[in-house]
Amino acid sequence: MRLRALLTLHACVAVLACEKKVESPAPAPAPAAPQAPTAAAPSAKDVILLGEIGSLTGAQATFGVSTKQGVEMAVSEANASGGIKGRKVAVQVYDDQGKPEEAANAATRLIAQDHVAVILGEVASTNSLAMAPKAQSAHVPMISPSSTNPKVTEVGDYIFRVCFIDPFQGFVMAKFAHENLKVSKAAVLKDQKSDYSQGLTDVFTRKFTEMGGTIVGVEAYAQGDTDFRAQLTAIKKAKPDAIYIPGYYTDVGIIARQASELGLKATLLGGDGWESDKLFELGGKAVEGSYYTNHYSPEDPAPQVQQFIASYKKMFGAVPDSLAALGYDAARVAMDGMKRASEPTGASLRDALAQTKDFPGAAGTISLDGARNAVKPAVVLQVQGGKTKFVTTISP
Amino acid sequence: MSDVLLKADRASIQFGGLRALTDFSLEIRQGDLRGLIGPNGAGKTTAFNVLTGVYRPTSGDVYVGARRVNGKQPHQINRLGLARTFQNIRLFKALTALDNVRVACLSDTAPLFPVRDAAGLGGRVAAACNNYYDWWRAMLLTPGFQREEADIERRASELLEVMGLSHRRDEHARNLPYGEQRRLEIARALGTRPKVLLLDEPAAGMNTREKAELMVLIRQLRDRFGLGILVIEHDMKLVMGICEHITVLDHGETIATGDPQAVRADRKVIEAYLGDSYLETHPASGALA
Amino acid sequence: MADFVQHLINGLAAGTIYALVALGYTMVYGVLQLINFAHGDVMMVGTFMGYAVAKSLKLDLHPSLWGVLLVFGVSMGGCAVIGFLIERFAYRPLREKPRLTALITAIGISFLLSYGFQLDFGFLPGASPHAFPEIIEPAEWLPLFGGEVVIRNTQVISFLIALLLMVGLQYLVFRTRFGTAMRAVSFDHRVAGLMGIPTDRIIAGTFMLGSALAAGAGILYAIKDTAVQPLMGLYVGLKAFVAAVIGGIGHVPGAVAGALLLGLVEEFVVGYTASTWRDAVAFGFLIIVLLVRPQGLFGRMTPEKV
Amino acid sequence: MANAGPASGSWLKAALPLLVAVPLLAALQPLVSTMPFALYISSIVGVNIILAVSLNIVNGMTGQFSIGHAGFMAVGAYAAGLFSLRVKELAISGLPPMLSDQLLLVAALLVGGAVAAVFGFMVGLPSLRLRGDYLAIVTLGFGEIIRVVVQNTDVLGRALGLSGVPQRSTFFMVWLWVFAVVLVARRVANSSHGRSLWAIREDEIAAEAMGVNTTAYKVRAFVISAFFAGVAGGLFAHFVPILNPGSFTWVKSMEVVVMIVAGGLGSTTGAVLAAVVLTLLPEALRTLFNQFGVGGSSVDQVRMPVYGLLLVVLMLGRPQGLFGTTEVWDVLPRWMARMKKRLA
Repeated sequence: MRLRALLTLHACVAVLACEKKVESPAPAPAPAAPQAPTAAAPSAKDVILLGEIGSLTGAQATFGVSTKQGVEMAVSEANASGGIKGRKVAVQVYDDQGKPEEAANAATRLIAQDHVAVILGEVASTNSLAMAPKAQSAHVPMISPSSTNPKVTEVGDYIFRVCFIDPFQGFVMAKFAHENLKVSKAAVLKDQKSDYSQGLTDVFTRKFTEMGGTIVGVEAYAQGDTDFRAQLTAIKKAKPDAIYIPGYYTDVGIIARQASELGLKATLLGGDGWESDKLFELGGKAVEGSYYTNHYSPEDPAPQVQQFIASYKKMFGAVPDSLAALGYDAARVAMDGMKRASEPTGASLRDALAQTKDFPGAAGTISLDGARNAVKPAVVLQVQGGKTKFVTTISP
Repeated sequence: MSDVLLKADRASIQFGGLRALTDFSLEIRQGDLRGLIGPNGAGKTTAFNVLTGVYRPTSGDVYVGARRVNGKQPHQINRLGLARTFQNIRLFKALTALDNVRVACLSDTAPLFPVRDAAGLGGRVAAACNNYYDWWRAMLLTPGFQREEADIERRASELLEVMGLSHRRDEHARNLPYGEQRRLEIARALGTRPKVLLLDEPAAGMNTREKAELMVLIRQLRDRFGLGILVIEHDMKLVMGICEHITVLDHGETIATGDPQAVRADRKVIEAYLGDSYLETHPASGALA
Repeated sequence: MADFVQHLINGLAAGTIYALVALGYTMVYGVLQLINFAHGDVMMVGTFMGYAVAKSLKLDLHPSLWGVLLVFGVSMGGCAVIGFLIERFAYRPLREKPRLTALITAIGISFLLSYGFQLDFGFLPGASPHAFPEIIEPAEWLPLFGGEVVIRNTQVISFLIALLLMVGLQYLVFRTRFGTAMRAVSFDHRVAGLMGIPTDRIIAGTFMLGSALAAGAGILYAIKDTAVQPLMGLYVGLKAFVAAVIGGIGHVPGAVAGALLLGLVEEFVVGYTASTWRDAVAFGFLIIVLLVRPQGLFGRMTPEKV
Repeated sequence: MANAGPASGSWLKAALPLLVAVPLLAALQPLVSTMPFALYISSIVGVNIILAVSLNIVNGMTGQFSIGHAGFMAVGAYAAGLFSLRVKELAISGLPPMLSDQLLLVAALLVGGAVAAVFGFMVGLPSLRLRGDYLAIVTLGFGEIIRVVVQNTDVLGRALGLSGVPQRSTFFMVWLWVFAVVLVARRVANSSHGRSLWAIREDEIAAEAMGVNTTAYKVRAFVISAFFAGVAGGLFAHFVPILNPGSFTWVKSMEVVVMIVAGGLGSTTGAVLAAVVLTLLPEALRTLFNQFGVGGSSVDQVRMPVYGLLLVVLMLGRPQGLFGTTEVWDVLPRWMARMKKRLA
């Protein structure tokens, strides 16, 4: 029997081997990652390949899809204007189903199998953190369009991002609430299941108290819950002027309804997770008059923004949300770096990207600081009549 | 006069209001071959279940050897030397005949630590270690373990041979003919090294020839393994044939005990079996079987 | 004080929904000793049916009693059919097989429904939640503490409906011939069959009844929490099952009591202690109950036949 | 099958499989490690095999039904991960770094397994005393509770996840454990002790009457299963850069259940094959779809519903799964014979 057990083992290994053959288009296996940048691979000769990873399935699929469309548009524009140094640009997209291990897997694929020059993604910080070490150790630059957790770019010098980070976003809302809205007592309702929500909560509570406000209560829920009355009742007892809900639109809408149902008069505040038309469907009248911080506003008069919106409408027949804008920016920053770099891959691309300064992005002007984070203003939007209205811009 | 191996002392059990067994008493010594009879629903199998610990008696006591076993787990009672077969055959159908017996043959192997009191924490831990110790040896397939397994297999095949099932060794229990399944159950029961063997209608569904063989076989088992045997049986002929002593149950009550002749002559027994009308028509009774 | 009362009301409201779902679990378990894992997902399907009807009738814009009745009618009827189909084609063939096979099938169906409905192909709703139209004009009833505490008409209505259904069920089980048959089947469906009871029909009936109940519960749930999404069945289903076990599975009033209890416990744990532990409450409660009183608060242990 | 060896046992017989396996894996190691993607896939496959085979000890052989295997995987993953984080900087003196890393990894895996085993005991004891289907619910609940605990504990990285665990896992290590779990499963199954597990699955009351302490055996099987789930988690933690509660939901548990049901409850090799196929198939399809330009994501979308359907169809059509309780080598010869006949 033991011999046979061995045979099956053989079988498994065999399966793996041929599986590998099927999958890898490259004739020679890629050299062991660290030293040699993957530019050596033939597939990158005629065309420059960008890799993108996002969650195209699951509850927050809209994020992944918007980002993908933004990237696609940037690429097609680049090709229309003659590509980069005469070379066409293509993008290889993988779905990670919102799972970190799948994100890591996809990153490995893009590096080892598709030999991409740069990796774009992910939206969720957890998944970006799963990808980053792979990119770092393979010396493939990675640009996250919208992972706002500080840890992401701390992984290494090959990891960049084109969005602001949680501390800034939390600070912005705290500042806005305290100065513009004159809020003195705020409560927080955070999403226990999301790192993003945790991060914003920590920063907001800290900043808000520093500014002299008081946090009268922090309650938590878990993504996918539909009954928030217990938490809201507890919050109501604390009588806050405003409730900060750094969650995703899927929950926020329902929360808003139940809040108004329980007779909570406090203003609702949120972060970029609110960004989706679904918010208005789910929240209805209840979200009217709420504020949330975001990366950009379609109403921003800046030319590059309006031009972006126009062509996006032409291509996808919809007004782009901020994730589309960030995806667009990430791709363009990457290609801009390639234009400036001697070799559009590896270390030279990394250095070029690090130089990025005052790049006119759709979601604000991007300058990357020493920590490879974008330094850029955030906008505050208000929900009015079933759509968002630009209120103000707050700079670092 | 050898000492008592199994003793029921006025054991009774109730389900809700129903008194399934009332003041059931009996003693089994080495070499005894006793019968437990009674019409359907008389509580024979219930009596077995009380003896083997499937049910806990609501009053009265059951002793195996000198130990009082009320409320002990069936597997504990079995380890004390009491094995049984089932009226509705309960073999491990997907296992081979041999494996059915192997499971039974698996006695508690030499422990890693000697456990004096299993009550104390130390005892518990040691016991746990012993349990897993068996499995570690199984996983590592230590030579000692290999030997044990070999012995177990040898014993199992011997028992199969005794019960005339050697030719079925590697067949799945479910594929055996009815009679052989009954015999396999006995083989399995013997695997646990019992002192007392409880047979629940061992001859059910057998033809007269098989029954005759079985009678002989049961006697042989008793002598060969030095057992005390208690048999539930419907077939008067068989019971009267092999049992030196018979207990008769009706509606959970013991209505008669004694040697076959006495029981055969007992009015209550005849009533129970044939209804009292029989007596009026045959005043000269004692013509049972 | 006000918030305490408010919590009480919220807890009861939540418990009411659990109760309606738990009833279905308990009934099916009663007759088949099968945990109908798919029960919660049948509820979800029913809710989406109601959603479709309400949408197409634009009930949120011009609500009408008939419309509401239609919503309930369609979803409950539809689910009765689904329940029948599931029983007929998935469970009945396995009735004589080991219980495990039926359990696995149930889990399979649950998976198929809850994840099938997340596909965004064609008519399927997709993963993200939808706002459920306000088919009953939400209004506040009897404001206490000067409007501090809010009791919604919807909450009261669903509470009454739940009680009504429970009493009806109790009557059905203990006063009608169908109920007698049900109990006979639950005792031993083979013997019941021999006694000339149309076992299959009784079991099918039980499933349809349970599924219809679930659908009703689903609609009330959607009205209460204002949204429908494909995974709603999974969570509510599990909670309801826990409630049924706590109350003693197979025991009708027990299920309701367990459900209300669970609803309140969850509410107060979240309201007065760390809300971050919410999801652990139900199952922690379950494990404790299993440790202390495995047969549930009202259930009885039945000795296995030998 | 080796029901019992020759009368005189020998250590050779005990050690033989390892003597064959270790060199084999050592030989493959350098080959695979040059192909990062193959390495990743083989690791995932390996982990899934370990999960499937270990779960099969409880659900297949003993006939209980646990659907919270991911919970134990999570416990193992976090325990092992934390351990490795603590000893990250350490190195065993007098050993080449590579070797000392691997030894530390083994230590971490054992820690993960042990902790998971303890949890297995705590969850198993109450529910295994009760009727089968309670276990299903309790294990399911256990998974949920683990998730909540992780989200509330800073040391475990909360919702963001635990990152920075040294990525020490190697092809050799993963498949050595795969090999170990298969070997253990087979040896236990064939020993008289293992036969008692089958006996419990077949007829609990009869098993009791034959002196089998059914509760103890069930718990024991459960603990061992949990141990290997923990090891699998530990390995997972050492090749996935970040540990996140989202990786250990009950969906993961269900994947494993599907594997063993498809492979045949009770068949170790069946579990192995099913694990391999069900892990590689989506990957292969995704690659295929991507090459034909169809959105590979649709594969992942339909995966779950298809699993559900698979369970139902299997139960209705072929409840014994691919191999029932038999092993490949019991089936293959017969099957080949039939093929021959058909061809002739």
